[in-house]
Amino acid sequence: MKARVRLFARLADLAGTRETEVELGEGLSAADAFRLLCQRFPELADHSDSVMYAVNAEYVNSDHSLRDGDELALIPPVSGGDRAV
Amino acid sequence: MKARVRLFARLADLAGTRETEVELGEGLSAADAFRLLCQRFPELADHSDSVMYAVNAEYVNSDHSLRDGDELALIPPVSGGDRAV
Amino acid sequence: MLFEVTADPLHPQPLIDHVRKDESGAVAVFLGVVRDNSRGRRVLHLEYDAYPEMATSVMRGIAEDAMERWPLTDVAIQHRTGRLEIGETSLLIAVSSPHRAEAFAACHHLVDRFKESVPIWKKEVWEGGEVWIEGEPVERS
Amino acid sequence: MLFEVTADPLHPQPLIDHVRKDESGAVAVFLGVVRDNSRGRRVLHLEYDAYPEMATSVMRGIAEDAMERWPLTDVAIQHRTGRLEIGETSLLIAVSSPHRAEAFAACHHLVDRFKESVPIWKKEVWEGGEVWIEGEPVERS
Repeated sequence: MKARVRLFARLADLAGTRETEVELGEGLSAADAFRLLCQRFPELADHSDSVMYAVNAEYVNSDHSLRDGDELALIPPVSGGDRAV
Repeated sequence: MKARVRLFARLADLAGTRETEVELGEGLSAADAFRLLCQRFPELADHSDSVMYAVNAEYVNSDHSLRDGDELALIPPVSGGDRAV
Repeated sequence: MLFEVTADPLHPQPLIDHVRKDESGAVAVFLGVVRDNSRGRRVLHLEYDAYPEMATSVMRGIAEDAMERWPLTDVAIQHRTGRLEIGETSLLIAVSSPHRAEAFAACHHLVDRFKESVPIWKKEVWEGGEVWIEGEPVERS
Repeated sequence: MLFEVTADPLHPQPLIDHVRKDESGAVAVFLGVVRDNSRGRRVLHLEYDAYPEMATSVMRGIAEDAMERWPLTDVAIQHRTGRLEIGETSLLIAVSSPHRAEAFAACHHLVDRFKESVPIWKKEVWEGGEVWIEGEPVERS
């Protein structure tokens, strides 16, 4: 059982990749998957408070359970357009 | 002493002309000129309550005195763009 | 700033290019377009009459007021005259500013001010009739 | 409705043509354009990253909400990705409606919602440095 993981913007730069995978244990949540990724990419750990999760392109809570074949996206705070403008 | 008079939209249709002249007497106001024009173009008289006046392309009060060579415009209520939109 | 009354079709891109400056972060644009209905009647086309010299000077006045009221980078306004078909643009207003809130506020305000003060008149033509549309009389200044 | 994330330059005219219907009387358009300065620094250019599949689906969600809230005729949203120079358009939103008040209100609302929820990220590049700009974390749904 695996989930595909996509990383964007600062998180992709810190991990040095835009895409990876995690092995899914029983009832593994989005936040659990992030903690596993932090072992592989320690620079991500600083962002655990601000990261949001999407599964199959929809925002989910951090306790959302992952299923085989899911696409988990790690979403840093968004800034399209330009928040300041 | 004369003032050029410009008419627009409904008022131009009613008078059958977009431009005419009035002879200026001593201290003749914009409203006085309109009353003179109503003798020549009686259909204008119904619009004496809604007409506005501009002299030399600037809105003026109805008691504004006309001077030789002025351009008086009779301005029906405006509807550019589309007020309802 | 740019203010124009013209019988030619209106295009937003040149007006946007005109108002956008390097310090602009936002451009708000309004297009008034000819609807196929009005007051429950099917409209065939419109005709606009204008007092062009005065119209551009009133446009400049309301734009200068807006530039004083909000921190804008630029304003441009165009209105078309003559016969307009359904879907054609009668009024085009573009406002640029560093931030979006003032671009929206100023653009909306300019449309409102335009419709109550700029000497331009609309005639609606429908099957078997036509009428000059008159707004509320403006307060005399 | 039209929602797009693209690396190509954005042009308002096709988007306006897309949203305008014969019953539309007003089209409000917003352009977010690249400014030459940010937080007191001179910006050289920007780079936008996006999660395109999710971005278009979030755009559709906020547009459908707006269509329920206001009597609009149509909505279209585009955002550009990749490297953008000063003056280029990053965000384009066009809203059509029978009357102007709802076109302005919905367009402004959509820009606000866009900036807090659509998964797109901006990197500012200046002389000697660059940084990913991060908005406020969004409330988790």
